[in-house]
Amino acid sequence: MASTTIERTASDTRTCSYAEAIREALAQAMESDERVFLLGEDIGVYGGAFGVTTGLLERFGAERVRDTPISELGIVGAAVGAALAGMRPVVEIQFSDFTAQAMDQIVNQAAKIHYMLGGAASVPMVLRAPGGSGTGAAAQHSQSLEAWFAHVPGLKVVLPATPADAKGLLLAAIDDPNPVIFLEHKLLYKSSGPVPTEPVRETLGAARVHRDGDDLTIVATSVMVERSLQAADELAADGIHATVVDPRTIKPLDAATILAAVRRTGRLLLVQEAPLTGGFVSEIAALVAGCDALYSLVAPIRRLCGLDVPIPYAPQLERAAVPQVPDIVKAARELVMES
Amino acid sequence: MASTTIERTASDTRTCSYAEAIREALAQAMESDERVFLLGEDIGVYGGAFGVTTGLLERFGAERVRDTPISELGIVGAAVGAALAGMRPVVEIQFSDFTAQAMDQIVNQAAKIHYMLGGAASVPMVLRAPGGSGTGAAAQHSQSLEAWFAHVPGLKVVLPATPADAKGLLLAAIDDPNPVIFLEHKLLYKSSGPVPTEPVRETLGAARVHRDGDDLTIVATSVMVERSLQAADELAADGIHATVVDPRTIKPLDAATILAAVRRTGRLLLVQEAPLTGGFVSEIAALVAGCDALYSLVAPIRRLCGLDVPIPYAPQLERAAVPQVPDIVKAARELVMES
Amino acid sequence: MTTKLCQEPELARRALATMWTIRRFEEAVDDLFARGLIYGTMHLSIGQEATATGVCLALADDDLITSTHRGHGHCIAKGADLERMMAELLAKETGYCRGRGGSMHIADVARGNLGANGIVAGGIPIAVGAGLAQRLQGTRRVVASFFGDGAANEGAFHEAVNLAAIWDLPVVFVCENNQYGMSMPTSRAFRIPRISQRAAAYGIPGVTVDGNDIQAVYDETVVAVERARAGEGPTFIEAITYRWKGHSKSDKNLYRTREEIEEWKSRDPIGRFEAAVEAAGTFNRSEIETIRSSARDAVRDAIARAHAAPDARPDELRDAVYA
Amino acid sequence: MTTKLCQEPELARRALATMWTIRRFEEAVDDLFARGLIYGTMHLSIGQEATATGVCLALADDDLITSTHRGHGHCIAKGADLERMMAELLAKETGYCRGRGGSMHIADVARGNLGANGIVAGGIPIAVGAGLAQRLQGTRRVVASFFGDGAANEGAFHEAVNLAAIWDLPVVFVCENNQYGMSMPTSRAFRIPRISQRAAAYGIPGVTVDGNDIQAVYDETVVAVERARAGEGPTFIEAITYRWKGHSKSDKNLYRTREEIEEWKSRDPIGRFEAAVEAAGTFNRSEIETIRSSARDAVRDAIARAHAAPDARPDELRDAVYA
Ligand SMILES: Cc1ncc(C[n+]2csc(CCOP(=O)(O)OP(=O)(O)O)c2C)c(N)n1
Ligand SMILES: Cc1ncc(C[n+]2csc(CCOP(=O)(O)OP(=O)(O)O)c2C)c(N)n1
Ligand SMILES: [Mg+2]
Ligand SMILES: [Mg+2]
Repeated sequence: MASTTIERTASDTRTCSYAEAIREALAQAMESDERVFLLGEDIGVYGGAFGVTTGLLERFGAERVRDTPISELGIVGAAVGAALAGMRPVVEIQFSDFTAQAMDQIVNQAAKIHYMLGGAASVPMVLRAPGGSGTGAAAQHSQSLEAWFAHVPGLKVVLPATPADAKGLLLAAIDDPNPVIFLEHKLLYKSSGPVPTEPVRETLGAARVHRDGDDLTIVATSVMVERSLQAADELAADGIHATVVDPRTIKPLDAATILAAVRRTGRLLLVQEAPLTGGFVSEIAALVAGCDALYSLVAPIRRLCGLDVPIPYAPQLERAAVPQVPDIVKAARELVMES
Repeated sequence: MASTTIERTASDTRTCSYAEAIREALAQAMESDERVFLLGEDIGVYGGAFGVTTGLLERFGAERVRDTPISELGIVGAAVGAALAGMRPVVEIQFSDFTAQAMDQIVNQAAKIHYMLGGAASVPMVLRAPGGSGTGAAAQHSQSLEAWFAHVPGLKVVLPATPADAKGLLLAAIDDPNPVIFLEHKLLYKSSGPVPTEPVRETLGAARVHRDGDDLTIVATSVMVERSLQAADELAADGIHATVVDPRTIKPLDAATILAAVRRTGRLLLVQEAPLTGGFVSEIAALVAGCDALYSLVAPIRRLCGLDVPIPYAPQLERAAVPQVPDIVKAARELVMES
Repeated sequence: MTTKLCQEPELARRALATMWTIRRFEEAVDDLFARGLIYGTMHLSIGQEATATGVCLALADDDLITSTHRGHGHCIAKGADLERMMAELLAKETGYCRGRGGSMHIADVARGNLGANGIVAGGIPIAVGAGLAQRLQGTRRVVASFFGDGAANEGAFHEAVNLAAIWDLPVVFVCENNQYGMSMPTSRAFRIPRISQRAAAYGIPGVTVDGNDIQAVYDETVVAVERARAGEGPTFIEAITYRWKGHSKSDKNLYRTREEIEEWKSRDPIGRFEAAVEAAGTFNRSEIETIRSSARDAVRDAIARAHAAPDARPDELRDAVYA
Repeated sequence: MTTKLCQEPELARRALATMWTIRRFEEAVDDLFARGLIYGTMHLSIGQEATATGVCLALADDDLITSTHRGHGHCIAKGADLERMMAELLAKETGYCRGRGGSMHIADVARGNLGANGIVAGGIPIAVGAGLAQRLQGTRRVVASFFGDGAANEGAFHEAVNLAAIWDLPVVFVCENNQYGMSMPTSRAFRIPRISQRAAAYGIPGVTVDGNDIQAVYDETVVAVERARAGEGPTFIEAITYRWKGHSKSDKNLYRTREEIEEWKSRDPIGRFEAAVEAAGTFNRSEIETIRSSARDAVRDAIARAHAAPDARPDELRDAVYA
């Protein structure tokens, strides 16, 4: 699988958190490219709602680390205009739920300008926003909205699952000449892992195969990657061996890597936090069912997704609303046992 | 198929256009229920951007047929508040693309309030908006955004394809105690067909099987229903017999009817105008591939969708960007021939 | 002249009891949160009690409000049941939202509170719609919409206030200017000294009051409510106040000084009103003390009963997505 | 005092030529559309030529603009190539957008036009971002953002103007108040007599000018541009004007009277400026006639060349979704 052997320059690594990895990517991008600047609510002295930009104001000043009023549509629009005029803005939206406020600028402007103008202009910008549940923030602060953006031609959509991917994919997103929606996960900010010290870019559109196994393929994104890997460990103890693939970017999507894994394992479990109906993994199911990989299937494709409910506040309900490790284990086991 | 024998009281029909059928539903709902009122841009003396509300101002007055400034977020929010306070607002958004402006009130408010409040309040409102391409209005006025809404728990999503369905489903949507997104199609406004004179409700969540055939199942929505029926006629002349199913509401979705048809025909062609990636028909593919209907498939599931491009202006490009009758014929033929 | 709250025993009692209940309720929430007994996040309005209380005192029982993420005060001032509020924060089945909403979504529709809102400015268009419903239904009810200084820079604010203005709707816009939207001071978020100056952009009256002076808040609300009931349209009230606590649990207060916080604590709206009540001779120290302690007791009771209630039920997780 | 356009031959010529070119271009578009030779929809600015022209005369070549659905005038005034414009409307490969945008999306980035916009108010935040870019890049460029009266009720307007105001960005907000947003008269959409009164809500200067008086538009724009270049921040200019034609092809003009339209035709901005030029003795009748006919000829030529160009290519339909 080409995707696993992503080219990279030799580089030292250090262990740091997902939030730190993002911060480092921002800092390195700002250091090497004057056009890069940040804007968003409370990203300055407050360091952002989740502390991601802590310290950047001191390093880069208030012009390039620009606190804004609470005006998501205006902020994203300002990024679109700045990008059109030669800058490389990186917008932070405090919770991905508030992209709802800015959908016009994201979808009707940023995504379409390059095409609508016949290629005469482009909109190189990144919109960073945390999604997901698990912090008791309830229905308006816990959504996983990647499917909306993946459905919009002209956008790229990134969902980093590890600190290293967060850094490498964010650097690539900032370099990219297109609008990129970069969806972080609140629960991952404190997770840690090895991260290259140098500004090493990852490729947008290359999946990462985290683990190889012949019994089934699990495709998972964002926080579900780590949960799937934990589940895979448990399953392995039972003699069930899973391949675990993280697409990392759902647009562009590395279909080849997913299809190859499905062809090899014959079983597919799709895991996402977003509600089942109309979620992005349905697209993956449709891709598999739409080509000859279908014939490799020895069991129906299993989707394990968030329930079709708004995320509730109560911790026990919130947990039950989205897949947890035992749910993944159970679904995988059933998938393997039934067929 | 239960869905085809929708209960209805005997009723005279008359032939009228899709736009007239919608207007009649609005008028009958307003006549029988004082709580129903309309608000939107230019719905009064102008009659709406597509003439749907022509004449209603004269009949029901400016309080109940309420012209608004250009403030989509405010308008939809006002509908949410009015619904919470006991009214039954029906909002018109001039082009469904402008729901982007109102996403917060649609998704973060209307869709979630009932659940978030533990059932203590509900938001009975309808948002009508025309989608689709084919009028040369280009990328910001031609989108088919139903997948966004179908992915949001708490919303219902209706895509009427015929005048009769437009009327019956709109009446049901207005009666429904939930927020309903009612997506009309610009190209259908002038299409005509028999429509019950009485205010006969159709069921939200029941597909309509327009045609029966054993060789393949075509599932299509909105303007693609008529195109699929035309294609089915051509195919029949060639001896290929298609079942054509229109889900009519994609949320709730009548999966049973679709699955039964797939089990019977063994081949599935999904036709939608929206761009392929992340479109709603992917959900249908995932449903089929996720249950034993998978084993009935004699060929991969074929999706014939809009290209992953913003809708271009030039007529020849615009036409080529979304499925046309010959494309459906070709796809169906290939599907049947290949297997 | 409107009624002097500090001179009317009934109103003075309600005002004091409400403010103390808010204060004690939120202190309890702060404490429960710190002890890990409340989940999620919370936004405390300690220091802002006079605004919620003064506005709601001027409303009739069947008038409506929309509230914000910082909504405990509004909810209590509109007459909510403390036990059901606390049960909601404790994620209990008996909570206002059956544990599904938490602090940011408490509503009490029966008492006219259409809900807190996790979206900054999200409630403003909703208030306008509720006002439109009153007009269409021919009621004389008024809707008060609470929101912060930060909310006044959202597009939702702009569109909604304009709709209420052009349609003369019975809405009172109450901007609680606590001088920060999270870490953003109004001095950087606005190029105008008073947010109430924005009212003129919509052709409606706008006033700025000392939000820590319950009498001032009450007086302006009475005027606004009268206008609204008379069909003369909306009013914009800016109430200058201050939140003593951080924005939410994650706040390190790096954007303001300790001195500033202390300075504002010295303008405690409750202390000021107690002094006025005592000076007016309406209640003496011990009567005031009694009001204070019953507020404390009511909160304690509510906590105890809420704690004893059953937890929200995961098996009913899928209920009530649709009505 | 700023320059008197009607007395300066060079400026008077440019002003007249531009206004006539806009008029003739749009008359041609109207005609081609009626004859079924143009696809889609179009929004004509006939009657509003002085606004686009007056503003752009006050801009430097490398200043930027954002435009609207009613954008032909802005585009021409900023120096666009007529053939490429017309080619776009005719869905030709040689059009500004290779036939992918049509009337609502014409942009001419090389000449500083960042684009028409099919979304009401969609260009305003973009203009603010472009202004921010100038500031960050240390240029002295200014961005003028055109929008209609209707756009001033969108949230995007509110958020964007505030951002420009608090950051002192070099943006000139040009509200072309043609008195209707589609069928909605400003008298019903606003509760204020002058939209420029909204400027005060953001702490920036706001003026209202006769938008059919090119000198007045020019003068106010010169002042605003100077302020912007000096780093003193944005200005709001409301230009009162009128569109002679319907909103778009589907308009039956039911919301206004024939008398009103005729009355406004009598205030033709072009005729007024011609009279001023003649009165000033800058050009005589026949010189004016020459300017007029060269505008007509330029449009005719552009149409002929555009017609001859190759159609947009469906086989390249998937190109340029991504840069
Ligand atoms: C649309 C939206 N943007 C951002 C946030 C995050 N947020 C929550 S409260 C807040 C500050 C609100 O300030 P203000 O309106 O002044 O109210 P205060 O918190 O001061 O009471 C922010 C930025 C949000 N909840 N919703
Ligand atoms: C967000 C949005 N809402 C509605 C429309 C439909 N629409 C197009 S132009 C227009 C009227 C705009 O009025 P104004 O801003 O005054 O500009 P004018 O047409 O008068 O030049 C409307 C309602 C749109 N294109 N975009
Ligand atoms: Mg505040
Ligand atoms: Mg106008």
